[in-house]
Amino acid sequence: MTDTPEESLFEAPPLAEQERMVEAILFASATPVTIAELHARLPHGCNAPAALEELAKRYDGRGVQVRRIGEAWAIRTAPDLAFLMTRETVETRKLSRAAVETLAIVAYHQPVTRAEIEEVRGVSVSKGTVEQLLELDWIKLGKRRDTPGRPVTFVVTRNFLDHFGLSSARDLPGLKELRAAGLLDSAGPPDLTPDTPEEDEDQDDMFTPSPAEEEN
Amino acid sequence: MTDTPEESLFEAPPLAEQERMVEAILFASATPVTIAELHARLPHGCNAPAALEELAKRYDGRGVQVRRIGEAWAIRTAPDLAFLMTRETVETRKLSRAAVETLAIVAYHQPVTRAEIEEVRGVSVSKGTVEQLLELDWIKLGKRRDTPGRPVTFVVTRNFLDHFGLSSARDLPGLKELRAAGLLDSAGPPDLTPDTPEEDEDQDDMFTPSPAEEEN
Amino acid sequence: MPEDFIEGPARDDVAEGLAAEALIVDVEGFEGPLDVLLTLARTQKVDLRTISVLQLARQYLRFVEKARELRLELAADYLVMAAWLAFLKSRLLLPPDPTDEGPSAEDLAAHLAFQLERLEAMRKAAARLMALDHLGRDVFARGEPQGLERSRKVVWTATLLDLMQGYSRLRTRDDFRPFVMDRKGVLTMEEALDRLRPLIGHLGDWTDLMTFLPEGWDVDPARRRSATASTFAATLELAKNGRLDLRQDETFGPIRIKGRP
Repeated sequence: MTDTPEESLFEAPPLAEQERMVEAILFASATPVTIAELHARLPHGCNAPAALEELAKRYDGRGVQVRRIGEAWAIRTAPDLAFLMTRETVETRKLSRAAVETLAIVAYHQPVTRAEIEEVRGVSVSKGTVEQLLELDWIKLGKRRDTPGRPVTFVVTRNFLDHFGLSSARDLPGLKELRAAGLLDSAGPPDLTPDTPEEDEDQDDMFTPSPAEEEN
Repeated sequence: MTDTPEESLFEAPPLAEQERMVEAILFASATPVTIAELHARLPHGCNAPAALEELAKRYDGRGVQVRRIGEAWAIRTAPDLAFLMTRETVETRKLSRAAVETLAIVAYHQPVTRAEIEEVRGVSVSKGTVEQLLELDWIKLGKRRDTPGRPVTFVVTRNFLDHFGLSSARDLPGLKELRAAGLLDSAGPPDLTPDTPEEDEDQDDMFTPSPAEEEN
Repeated sequence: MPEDFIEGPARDDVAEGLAAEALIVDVEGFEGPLDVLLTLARTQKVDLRTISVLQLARQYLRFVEKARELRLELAADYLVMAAWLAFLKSRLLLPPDPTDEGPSAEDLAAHLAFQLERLEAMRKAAARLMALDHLGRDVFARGEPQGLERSRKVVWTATLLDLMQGYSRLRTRDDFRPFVMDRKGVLTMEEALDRLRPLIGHLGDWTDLMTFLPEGWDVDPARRRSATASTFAATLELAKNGRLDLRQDETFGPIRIKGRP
C-alpha cells in the first residue's frame, strides 16, 4: 500500500492523455459532442475544456479542425480542402426562397414568432416551409412568448450551427452591422399599418439580444 | 511565359499540404481508402505513400492512428482508448424461476440428467435455461450416466459454490432444515409427508459425496 | 390607367416600363406585396433609406391596375396593400390635418421604407448565410463514425435463499396438487348401470343386490363401498325407469331386486 492508494485510484490522467482521449472521442463521432458528454465518457476528474483547447491548438492548420459548435465540439475537414471531397457530397434538397428567408429571419431575430417572421417577409409563412426547416433540424421551438396568446417562438438549433460551421449564433455573417443599422430592432409602426395591433405588441421582444445563442 | 509554365501548373503541392489533404480524405471517407483512390483524388503529382507515412508519424501516440487495413488506409481509434467508445451499462437481473429451480435441482441432486430434472420440475427444461446456467459457469457437464443412452449429467461448479458462499454442495440445507427455517410453508397434514417414499430413496443418493466437488 | 394618379413628371422610362411588364407577367413569382414593393423600389435606383414612398405607392397602384387589366388574379393581400398605399398616398399629398390623432403620413412612409430595408437586409443575410461553408458540401464530418457502443452487460443474480426457496417450492408442490379422484378404486354409476342392464332381464326371482358387485370388488373395503353405492344407485335409476323392483324386508336387511318382464 502506498501513501495515497485511494487518491491515486481516482486521479485524473495527465492533460496530454486527456487530450488523446478527447481526440479519440471527437474523431469517433460524426455529430458534435458536448462538454457534458465528454465528461461523462472521460475518466473521473478530467478537464474537457482544457483538453479541447490543447487539441484545437494542435489541429490548427491541419487537414481537419477542432471546431466549437455552440456548447459542443466536433472535428471537421478544413473548408479549403472542400475540392477534394466532391465524392462525399450528399446532394441536399434545394431550399425554396421562402425557406431560406425564413431560416435567415429565425437565425438573425431569434427567438421569433411566426407572426414576426410574416411581418418581416410581408407574407404569410406556409406550414410546409416551417416544417421543412424543423425537419432539417435547423430550427426548433423555443420558449413561448409572454404576450397574449403565448405564441411559440422559433430558434436555430445546434445542427444549424454545425451545418453552417458557426460556433454560435453570434457568428452569423453581418450580424453586428445589421444590429448597428437598427435592422434587427423592432421599429414597429405606431398604429395605422396593415399589421394588426397584437403583432406590434410582440415586436417589442422580438429583437432583444437572443437568448438562443446561449442556449445552443 | 516563364520557363516552365506547363509544369508549374501541375506542380504538386508541398508534402505538408499533401499530408493535410490525405488527412482530410481519410477522415471524411466512410471506408478505408486505397493508395490508388488517394492518387485519384489528390492533385496531380502527389505522392500519397509519402504523405501517408508523414501523417502516420504525426498520429503516432495520439488518440487516433493512421492504420493500414488490407490494401487501404483509415484513421482509427488508438486501441488503448477503445474503452472510451463503449458505455457499458450493467444491469442486474434476477434469475428466472425456471433457472433457479433447475439450478436448485442440480445442486441438490447432482449428478443429475436432464430427464431427472424434468421429472422433478414436472415440466420440460428449456435449452436456454441450461445454456444460461452453463454460461454463468454455475453448472457444468458431469460424467455420463451408466444407463441406456448414456445421458450426460449436470453438476454444480466451484464458481457456483463461491457465488452462493458454500464450501461444498453438502452444505446445502436439507428439507428438514428448510422447513425449520420456515422456507417450506407447507403446513400439510402431518401424515402426508411431502416426500414420497421413492423420492426419499433418491435422496440418499442425492447427498452422497458429490463428484463435482472433487472435480472442481 | 387613371391619369389622375400621376403627379409630377412621370418616370415612365423604357426600363421601368419593361420592369413593370416583367412584374406583371411574373406576378405569381412574387412573395407577397412587400416583395413587389421591394422590387419596384429597386427601380428607383436609390438607397432604400431615401426612397420616395409616394412614387413607390404610385408604382404599386399602377402594378395592381395592370394586373387587373390583364385579368390576373391578385391575392387579397395585394389588394389590401393597394388600398393602404392609396390611403397613404392621399395622406402624403394632402396637408396634414392638425386634429388627426395617430401617426403622421411621414411616420407611416418611414415605416414602410424600414420594412423594405429590413426585408432587403434579411435577403442579403440569407444569401450570406447560404454562402457559408455547408457541412456535407464544403466541410465534412467523420465519414466512418464509430458511435458510442452501448454495451449492455446483464449480470444475473440469485441468492442462496432463492435457490432454497426454489427447491422448497418443487418439493412441496405435491402437497398442493389439485385433488384428483383415484379412479382405480371407484366404480362409477355408469359402469354399474352398464353392468346391470343386460343382467336384469334374466332375473326371475328376488336376488340380493350384493351379488351384482363386479368380480374382485368385494374384497377391498374401499372398493366394495364404492361398488355397493354405485350399484345401489344404478338399481334406483333402473327402478325409476320401471325396469326392476326393489325390496328390503327389514332395516339394514339385504336389498333385493327383481327384473320386470
